[in-house]
Formats: sequence, C-alpha cells, structure tokens
Amino acid sequence: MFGHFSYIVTVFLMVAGLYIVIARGNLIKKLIGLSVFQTSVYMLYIAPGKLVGGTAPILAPNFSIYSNPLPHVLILTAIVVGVATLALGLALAVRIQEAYGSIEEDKILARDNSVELAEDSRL
Amino acid sequence: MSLLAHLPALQVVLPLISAPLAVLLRHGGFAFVIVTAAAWAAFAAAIGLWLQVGEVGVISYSIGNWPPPWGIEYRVDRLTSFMLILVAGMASIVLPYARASIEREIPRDVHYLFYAMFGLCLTGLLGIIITGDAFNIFVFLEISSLSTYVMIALGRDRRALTAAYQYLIMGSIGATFIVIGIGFLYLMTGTLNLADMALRIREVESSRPVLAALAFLTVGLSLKLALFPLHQWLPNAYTYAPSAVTAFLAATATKVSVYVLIRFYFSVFGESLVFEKLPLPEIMLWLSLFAMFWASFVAIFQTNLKRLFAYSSIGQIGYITLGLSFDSVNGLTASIVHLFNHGISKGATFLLIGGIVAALVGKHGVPPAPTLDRMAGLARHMPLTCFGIVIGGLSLIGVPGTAGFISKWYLLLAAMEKAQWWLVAAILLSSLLAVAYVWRFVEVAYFRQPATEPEPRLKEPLGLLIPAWLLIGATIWFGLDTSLTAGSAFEAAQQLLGRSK
Amino acid sequence: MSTAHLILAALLLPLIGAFCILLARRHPNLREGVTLTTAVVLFACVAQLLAPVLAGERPAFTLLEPLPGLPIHFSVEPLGMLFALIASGLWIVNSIYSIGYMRGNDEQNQTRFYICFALAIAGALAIAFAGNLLTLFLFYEVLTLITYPLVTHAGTEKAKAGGRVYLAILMGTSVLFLLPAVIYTWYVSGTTDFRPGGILPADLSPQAIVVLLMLFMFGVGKAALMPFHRWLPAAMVAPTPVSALLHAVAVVKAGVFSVVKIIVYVFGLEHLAGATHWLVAIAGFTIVAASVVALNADNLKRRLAYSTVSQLSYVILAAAILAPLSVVGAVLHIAAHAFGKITLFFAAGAIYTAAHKTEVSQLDGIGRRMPWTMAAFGIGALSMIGLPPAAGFVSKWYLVSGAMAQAQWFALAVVLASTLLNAGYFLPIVYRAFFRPLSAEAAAHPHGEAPLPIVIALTLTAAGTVALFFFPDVPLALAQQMVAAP
Amino acid sequence: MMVSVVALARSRNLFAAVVLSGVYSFLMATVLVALDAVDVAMTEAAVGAGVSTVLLLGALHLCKSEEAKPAHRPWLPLSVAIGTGALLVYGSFGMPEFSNPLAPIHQHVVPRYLQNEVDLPNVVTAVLASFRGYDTLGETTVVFTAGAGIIALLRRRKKGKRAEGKADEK
Amino acid sequence: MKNDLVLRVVGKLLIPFILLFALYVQFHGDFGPGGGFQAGVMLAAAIVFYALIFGVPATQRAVPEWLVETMLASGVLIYAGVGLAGLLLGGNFLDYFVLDKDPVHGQHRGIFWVEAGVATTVAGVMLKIFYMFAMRGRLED
Repeated sequence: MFGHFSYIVTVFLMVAGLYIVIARGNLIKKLIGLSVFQTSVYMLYIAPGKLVGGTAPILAPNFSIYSNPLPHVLILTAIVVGVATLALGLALAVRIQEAYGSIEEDKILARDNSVELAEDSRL
Repeated sequence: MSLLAHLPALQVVLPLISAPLAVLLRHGGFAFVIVTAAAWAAFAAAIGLWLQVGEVGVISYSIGNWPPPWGIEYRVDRLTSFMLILVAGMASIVLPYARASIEREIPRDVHYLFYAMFGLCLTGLLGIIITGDAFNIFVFLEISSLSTYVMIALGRDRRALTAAYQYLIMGSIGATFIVIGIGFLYLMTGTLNLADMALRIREVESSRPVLAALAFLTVGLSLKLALFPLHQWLPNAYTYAPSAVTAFLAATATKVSVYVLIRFYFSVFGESLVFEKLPLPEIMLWLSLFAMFWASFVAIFQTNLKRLFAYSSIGQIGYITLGLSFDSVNGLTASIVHLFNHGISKGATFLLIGGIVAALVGKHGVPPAPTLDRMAGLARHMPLTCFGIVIGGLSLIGVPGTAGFISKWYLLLAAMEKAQWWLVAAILLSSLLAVAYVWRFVEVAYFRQPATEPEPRLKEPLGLLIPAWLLIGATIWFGLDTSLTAGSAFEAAQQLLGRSK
Repeated sequence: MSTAHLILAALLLPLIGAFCILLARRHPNLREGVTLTTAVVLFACVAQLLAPVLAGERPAFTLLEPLPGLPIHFSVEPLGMLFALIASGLWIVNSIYSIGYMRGNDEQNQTRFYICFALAIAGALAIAFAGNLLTLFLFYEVLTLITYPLVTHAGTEKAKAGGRVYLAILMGTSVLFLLPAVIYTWYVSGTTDFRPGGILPADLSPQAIVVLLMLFMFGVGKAALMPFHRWLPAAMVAPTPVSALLHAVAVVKAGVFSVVKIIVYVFGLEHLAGATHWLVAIAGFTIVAASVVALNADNLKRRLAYSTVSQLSYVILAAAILAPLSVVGAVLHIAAHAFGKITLFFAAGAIYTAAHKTEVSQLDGIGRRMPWTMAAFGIGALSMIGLPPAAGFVSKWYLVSGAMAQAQWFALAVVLASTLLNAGYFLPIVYRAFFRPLSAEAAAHPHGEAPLPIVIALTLTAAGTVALFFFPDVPLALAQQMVAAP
Repeated sequence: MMVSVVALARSRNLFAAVVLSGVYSFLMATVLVALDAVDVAMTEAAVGAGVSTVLLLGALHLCKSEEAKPAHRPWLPLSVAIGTGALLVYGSFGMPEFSNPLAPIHQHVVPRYLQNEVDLPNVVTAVLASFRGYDTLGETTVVFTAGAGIIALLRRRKKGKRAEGKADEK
Repeated sequence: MKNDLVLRVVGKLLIPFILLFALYVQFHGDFGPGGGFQAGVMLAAAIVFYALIFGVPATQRAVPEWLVETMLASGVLIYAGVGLAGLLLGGNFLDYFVLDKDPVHGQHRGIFWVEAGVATTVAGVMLKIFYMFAMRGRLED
C-alpha cells in the first residue's frame, strides 16, 4: 500500500488543482489552480523514477544505483512549458481586466451577453 | 549526404527558424516574406515526402543521430505525409491571404509578431504530425497551442480575449491530460518512442494503467479536437479570431488532434485493445451523433456567419469521429479523407467570410461582426465571394461534385457494411440540417433586400479572393478526381489497420 | 468527329453558350441570338447521334473517376437518345418563346435567366447520357440546384417560399432515399452501370428488392410520385418558359426518365416480377388524385401542374406494369406528353402576356381574340386526354395493350377514369374559350394575339403533337430497340 | 504540501493565494530533492517559487486582488475533478511498486543513458541536451512563443487603447 | 526605495555575484545540477533585482528593449543553428558527433552551445515579460 503513497499524493493534488480551475470564477485563481494541476503531474513522472538507495543521476565512481534520469528531463520540459502557459494566461488576464474592468468570469459573461443581445436585436 | 534525406527535419525546422528571424527583423513586410517562404518550402518538403513514401514506404529519421528509442525519431508514413500536405498547403495558401487581411484587422506594429506566431503554429502542427515520439508530441502541441492562443487574442473584438483565455484553460487541461496519458504509457512500457511502445505494450495489454492512459489520452485529445461535450472553446475562438487565423485553425488545428488520436488508437494501442476491451466505440459513436445533430441544429439559429460555420465545424468533426468509431477500412478512410475535404472546404468558406469582413471594414473603422443582416443582398456587390461560400456550403452538405460528397460516400458505405441502417438514415438526416443552415445564407445574400438604403458599393478585395478561390477550386476538383485524397486515405487506412485488400 | 466527341460537344455547348450569354449581357438582341444559335447547334449535334444509336451503336465516353471503379461515365442508349432529342429540340422552340415572353412582360435579371436555362439544359442532357447511377445522381442534383434560381426568379416572398418547397422536397428525397439506394446498389453489385437486364445480383432477397425499389422511386422526387409531388405546383411561381420547358419537359422528364431507366437497366424487368404491385397502386392513386385536384384548380398554371403530376405517373405506371409493350408506351408517353404539355404551357403564357389572365374562369370567349393560341391549346388538351389525332393517343394505346397483356385490370381502370377526368378539366376550357361570350370587364380591355415569337412557338409545338401521332416512327423505333435489347 | 493546497483552494484573497502557491512550490521542490530529482527541484524552486510568484504578483498589481464569492454551487466541477482522480487511482493501482528496480522504466531505455557515452557526469544534462535535444529545442521554442506572444499582447499602442468590441456595442 | 543607501550598496555588491553564480550554473550544469534554463532565470532575476533597486528606466538604459528582444529570438536561432550545423557537416539534424573530429568533444561542443541558446532565450523572455508588466503597471497608476 505504501508503495502507492506517491500516487495518492499526486491524485490529491491533481483533484484539488482541477477543482480550482473549473470551480473558480476568478481568472487569476484559475491560472494558479492550473499550475497546481500541472505540478501534480510532475510527481506522477518523478516518483516512479526513484530507486530507494539510489542517488541523483550524476555519475560518480562511488555510486552504482541511480534514479531514473529520463523522467527528470521530461519534467524539466514540462515545468518550462507550464510557466510559459502561466505567463501567457496572466498576460491575457491583464488585457481582459483592461477591456472589461474585471477578471470575474460571471461579470464578463454578463457583459458579453448584453452585447450579443444588442447584436441579435438588430437582426 | 543529399538534402533530400533530411526532408523530415527541414519540414519542421524551416518554419521554426523563420519565426525568430521574423522577430529579429521587427518589420511586418520582411516577416511576411520569410514566414511565407518557409511555409512554401515546407509545402514543397511535404510533397517531396509524399513522393518518397510512395517509393520507399515508411521513412524513419533519427534526430541527433541517436537511434530510437534513445533519441527522438521522425517517422513518415502515408497518413503522415498526407496530413503534412494538408497543413503545409493550407498555410501556404492562407499566408498570402493574411497579408491583405490582417492589414485591416490587426494593428500594424504587431504584424511581424503575428507572422512569427503563424510560423510557430505551423511548426507546432507539422511537428506533431511528423514526430514518432510521444513526449515530443506534447512539446509541439504546446508550441502550436500557445501561438494559437495569441493569434486568437489578436482579434479586434474584445471578446477575442475571453475566447483566447477560455481556450487556454481548456487547452492546457487537455494537454495535461495528454501528458498524464503519456506518463502512464511510459511507466508501463519504459519507452517514449511510439513504434517501440506499440511493440512493448502487447506485454502489458489491458493492464489498468494502459486503459487509464487510453482514457486520459482520449479525453485530452477530445478537448483539443472539440468533440461534442468538450467543444465550448471552439465557437468563440473561431468567431472572434482574425479571419485568416480562423480559416487556418478550422482547416488544420482540430484535424491534427484527430490525427494524433488516430495515431494512438491504431498505431500504439492497436484496434483490438481500443475497440474490444472498452465501450469506447459506442461512446464515440453516440457523441459523434450528438455533435452532428446538436451542433448543426444550433448552427441554423446563429446570426453571426462566422459562428454559424464554427458550429457547423463541430458537427463535421462529428462525422470524422463517427468514421473512426466504425473500426473498418472504409470508416477510417472516410475519417481521413474528411479531414482533408472538410479542411479545404471550411478553410475556403472562412477565407471568403474574411473577405466580406474586410470589405465591410471599408465602411466602419473596425471590422464589424459578419452578422447575417449585414449580408442582405450581398450577392449583388460581391458575386464571386457569395458564390464561393455557396460552393463551400454545398461541400459541407455533401452534394455530389464537391469534396464533401466523397467523404459522405465512404461514411455511408462503412455504415452499410455494418448493416446499421438507422445510422445511414441519421447521417443523411444530419446532412439535411446542413442544407438548412447553408440556405439561410443563400436566401439572405441573394434574395433579401439590404435593410439600409443604397449600400455604398462594396468591392471584392482581389488579394483575398484569389487564395480563397484556389481552395474552392480544390473543393470541386477533389470532388471529381480523388486519386490523391481518397487514394492516400484508403492506403493509409489499410496501413493503420494492417489489412490489405 | 467521333461519337464520343459528339457527346462531349453536346455537354459543353450549353456551357459555352452560357458563357457567351454572360459576355453579351449588355446587348439583349445579341444575347438572345446566342441562345438561339446555341440551341440550334446543340440540336444538330444531338441529332447526329441518332443514326448510330438506331444502328445499335452505344457511343460512350468517360470523363473522370471520382471513386475507384465509379467513373463519371456517359453512354447513349435509346431512351437517353430520345430524351436528349426532346430536350434539345424543344429548347429551340422555347427560346423563341422566351424572347417573346420575357420581353412581353419585361422581366428582371434576364441574363441570369438565360444563363441558368442553358446550364439546366446541359444538366438535362448529362442526365440523358448518364452511363451509371453515380453520374445520373450527380447531374440530378446539379439540375436541382441550377433550376432553383429559375424558380425563385421573381425574388418575391412567394417565389422564395416556392423555392424552399422546391429545394426541400427535391434535395430531401434525393439525399434521403436516392443516395442510399445508389450506394446500396454499388455495395451489393459492385457496379452502378446501366446494363440491359439489370445489374443486381440474383441472390438479392425479394424484400431487399422491394425496399430498394421504394428508395429509388421516392428518391427520384422529380418524378412527382405522391406524396412527394408538392414541389411541382410550388415551382409554378417561375416565369412560364421555365414551367414550360423545365417543369413540363426537362426536369420532370428527367425524373420519369430516371425511373424507367432504373427499372429497365438496374433492376431488369424480369427480376422485378411481383415486386411492383405497390408501385402500380401508388402511381394509379397519383394519377386519379392529381386529376381530381386539377379538376378543382381555377388557376390555369396550377391546373396544368397537377395534370403534369398525373401524366408523369402514367409513365411510372406503364413502367411498373413491366410488360415490354407498356414500357414502349412509357417511352412514347415521355415524348407525347412533352409536346402536348409544353404547348399547353405556351398557351397559358400567351394568355398571360396578351390578356394578363391567370384564372380559368376569366377565359370566356378569349378564343375569338386569340384563335391560334386556343387552337393550339385544344390540340394539347386532346393529346392529354389521349384522343386522335394527337400523340397522347399512341402512347396510351401501347400502355393499355401492355396492361391487357399483363391482365392489369386495376391499371386499366385507372387509365379509363383518368381519361374521363382529363376530359373533364380540359374540355371546359376550350368550350369557354370558343363558345362563351366575352365577360363584360374582358370586353372593356381589348387585346389581340400574343407577340409573334410566342405564337410561332406554340404553333410549332402543336404541329409537333399532331405530327407525332402520324409519324411516331423514331420514338417507336428507339423504344422498341430499348425493350428488345436483352 | 496538501495543506497548503487546501488553503489555496479555500482562500479568497488572491494575494494570499499567490504566496501559498509559492510555498507550495518550495515544498514540492523539497519533495523532488528527496526523490533524487535535483535538477527538477532546482528548476521548480526557481520557476515555481521565483518566476511564477513574481509574475502573479505583477499581474495582481494590475488587477483586483480580491476574489468574488463563486455564485454557483461547485458540485459539478467537484464531481468532474473527483472523477478524474478516481480514474487516476484506477490507473495507478496495477503500476509497478514504488522504486521497483524491475519496472520497465528502469529496464528498457535508461541503461544506455547511464553508460555515459557523451562523457558527462550529469546524465540529466546529457539526455536533455543531446539524446532528447530536440525536445529541448521545442521547449526553448515554447518559451520563445510565450515571450513573443506576450509582447504582442501587452505592447502599448502608440495610438492609445484599441477599439475592442466597439464595433458591436454601437 | 530607490534612494535607500543600504539597498543600493548591497545591490551593487550582490548583483555581480548573482550573475557569476548564474554563469556557474550555466557551465557547471554538465557536472552538477543546473543548466541553461536555470542559468537564464537567474540572469534575469539578477537584472530584475537591479531594476527593483535602481528603477526600471535605469535598467532599461543598462539593458535596452531591443537587446532583450534580440536575445529572445537569437537564443532559438543559436539552438537551431547548432542543429543545422550538424546537418551541414554531414550528420543528421542536431547531430553533435560531427561537430568535432572526436565525437565526444563534438557532443560537448554541441551541448555547450545549445545550453547557451537556451539561457539566452530564457533570460530574454523573462526580462521582456518583466518589462512588459512593469511598464503596464506604471502606465496604469
């Protein structure tokens, strides 16, 4: 059972993150949740790579067992991608704030709907 | 070593390099020239690869000279080259169009960035298609996605921003799901190379992680390709993005996701696993049907032309996934060929709508929404544009003589093989819905008198018309001669299902 | 010039014509001139094919191959030959007529009208020469789409509504029934070519055959089999030349033509034995019901439209009887009805142009003012009823004898009843026209004959109707050849 | 770590949320170290705790830092999240035991990496830059994309604010 | 806080070391943890730090916008350039073996340049984003 503890952690983090993304109306909060969600995936990759008694995959004569380096590489990439996404999302949030004067999903939707109604009424 | 041997690498790297160059030069004109040149080069490369595949079969190119599975492999088979042609071809047609189109839609000082983004999007899509490495798919997926978000957000309407944001959230979730799926596969097989994976997955077939991976990949990709319940991002994104972007996305982005799905289903998991262990085909069948009817139905009541055709796209994607769910050569052929046919028809349609928007800009300062009431009596001023849209629409309906008919033919044939007559009826009924929404446009454009008094004469912007009509021509041509499209698709389908006649 | 080239020429000429019309749009005279010459040349072109076909040759020609094993293929066989002759021949007359009509009522967008007309003819010819189901289906749809702008020509709300019905029924039936039928045929028999004796595999179950036949019969909405006939009256909002050539000849004949062709060349007469009772019944019902409606219709064009519906079902009925003789009758009726009905429409249009009258009840005494027109109308009416000396008699004769040969008493009863009904709704018009006194308000607005081109046109077709009675040789020969060829 | 996340989910003050996410990243980094993923840990610390936090603060500086109460009940999102989690759990049981040297990931591809063909002690760097160098090129491109994209989005217009949505409002 | 003496001095002393450490991470990445990405981030961090103390305008004088945007783009170009170099020297794309007579040295050379490319782009992007937000902010209030 303990063997899967890391997986449990992962799952918990992921659920929480996903929940924040979907449930929260605030754009920035959504992004935070998104990053948590993505971070949880790191565990999924890294944890299985660990070998008890192994060391970091930096070769040295006095070590024989190393943890698996490949997941580390992948996750490095994943982290970078994640932060890139985050930055972009924030930029968008800022622009939305300027265009709508709010970053609350509901308000924004309300304003758009009013606009669309006006559009349709012209038809 | 001749350059031809490196076509797979050049295919992706040329557009990739063009983007930073565009940024370095910081000038719209140069950026346009560079990116367009890169796109055309990529198109040429795609054709070259198509021919090579015809000669030597599957091409494998190991990047960094590390043999797979240690290094990253590029793998080109029939389907790959077919998709490459679609994407690169669309790019090389849309770019010249964009030149004239974004003049009117995007502030001048970000033009060079727009082209850079376009180049990156193209890079990403090509990379996804051609790579033979699971994680590499994810990386390039992100390249294309991020650039797409930006391009959508560049739309003039402020709702473009929210649309882009919504897409960013849903897209990232989808991407993360895909990563999880890939992670499971990696943990079970210990490799990231798709071909290698396909071999090693046999040992752990139908172990829970593999099934979970299948589920995660399906959900994630369905988000990307806007399968029915996960499509919310698409209408807004298509509606408020700049016209050129809408056309390019509609023709390629979702299609590439479908391609990835096909790859994983048939090349990695294998049909036995996908179609026998899980109720996946049934689920997909029903979702597709919902998409076909619900989306087409919603489309009928849209007032904004772009949005109308956006919903029609969701419906058309339904046809594609429906073809997948049959798990037969004809069904798969239908899907693949419809990827292409719907790509060109819908791309052409959006290009022409963009032409209308551009023409309307002349009157109002900023591009107005292409609502139907603005189309009243438009055929008198812009005959070629409207006629083109009609042809595109006919192809969506599946009228014989247009590309859409070919896809429908194979789809119906596949349904008949399965002797599912109700399905045949469903497909036909849904295409009648298409008639309904296309004819809404026809009646308004041709028979309704413009609401406002004498319209100031609208001119048809030639620069926008030519690329669009290239695609319209293709729509008709590939409805009459399908040796390229249906031929390749059929071949690809047989390769994927490992069946010969 | 080889026969294959002739086919190609016959298909291309109208297109070229349409293009020239577009170029000449600024000069009406030149434009109409182009139309006429195109029509004449086209007819000459088609006529050249007649001799070889009569000689038993089957000129063929393949364009492209959209689907593996399914080319766009043209092949001229007797029936198609006849249809092509009728369509292209009457186009000449009709063009003459159109000139008089369109100018007489100075209609809008005449250029669009002439262009679509030429294209429609091209479509009709392509259907006539179609060598397999795919080609037939392709141009069937094309014809629907091209004629749509002609139906909605006026652009009024009424026209738009009519267009909607037109499109909805024709598209709907063809997509819902015809397309699956075609694909299924391809699926079970691996080909869609038209071959004498049919192409369906012998082991196809009777139920399947019946279902397939239903799909085909209702799928060909242009044949106006009830309950899918509504588009025809709806299409009457179009200008009369359209109603005359397209909705009395080209389009509707394309429908019944397809029906006959499918029954003979896809199913094969002998394979259908016992599978067509329902079809006989429905066709019979359509004949009678449509006639009854026509009887109560006061609007002249509407009455003619319903008469067309019933007359079309004659052809279907004749084909459904499955007797070689009756099939001959069907083929002949295609020709006979074409001439007769176009004459009637011409007359109706002439009345509208000259006197602006559209209702039957307004026609009292008009015969004295428009003797030529009403005389032609009379002949057309005779042909519809099936009395000598009009072509209708010949075709009905074969139909009846075929029915007797098969002991199809129901069919006979239907024919008898409908003959009476036809008489019932045509003769009163003639009677009114010649023997009733002018109504007061009609007397107040004096008018003479219709413009000369119109009169010429309807005289020609009337003459044709009579001529077909005395010399039915060519159609007969074609028809018999078609049935004879096993 | 879980605690911080829960707090994150509950807190309505965005500023607090940002700080919490920073903390969370640090914790994550430590865990990663414990799992021998030093490079990843380093990056996570630099990015998660450093860059992201700075970015978020920057964004907050431009937006309101209070979050409104969610109007609708969160049952649907919760169920979706739970469902996903359940699927993950389903998948994760049946995976090789934690740190099982016989698991395929340790058996198949990796051994060759550890043979140190490129003669670099830090295998991660070797794999990153050489074996899977192409991924890294892609990664760099992603970063570049984000950068250029943000320029495109946030570049100040000389001609003042853009007329967003005006076309439809009038 | 621009005119807080302590900060200014500390900053002046500290920043060079940060830069140094960044370079260390960059080049020592082959032996210990670290690499182009981390180095790039630190580089950016140092300059951001500078900006916080001496103000954005001063920083922009030290590290002008155009330079940043150039870094942004050139990083990717360097990376791709290495790849193409391998291609021109007769290997596959991103083939480092051919970069030197001794393949292993070739590898080292390739990795070195690649890491450099990564660092450049990352630093550029981070700075750019920082500038963007900063300027946005200043114009807001």
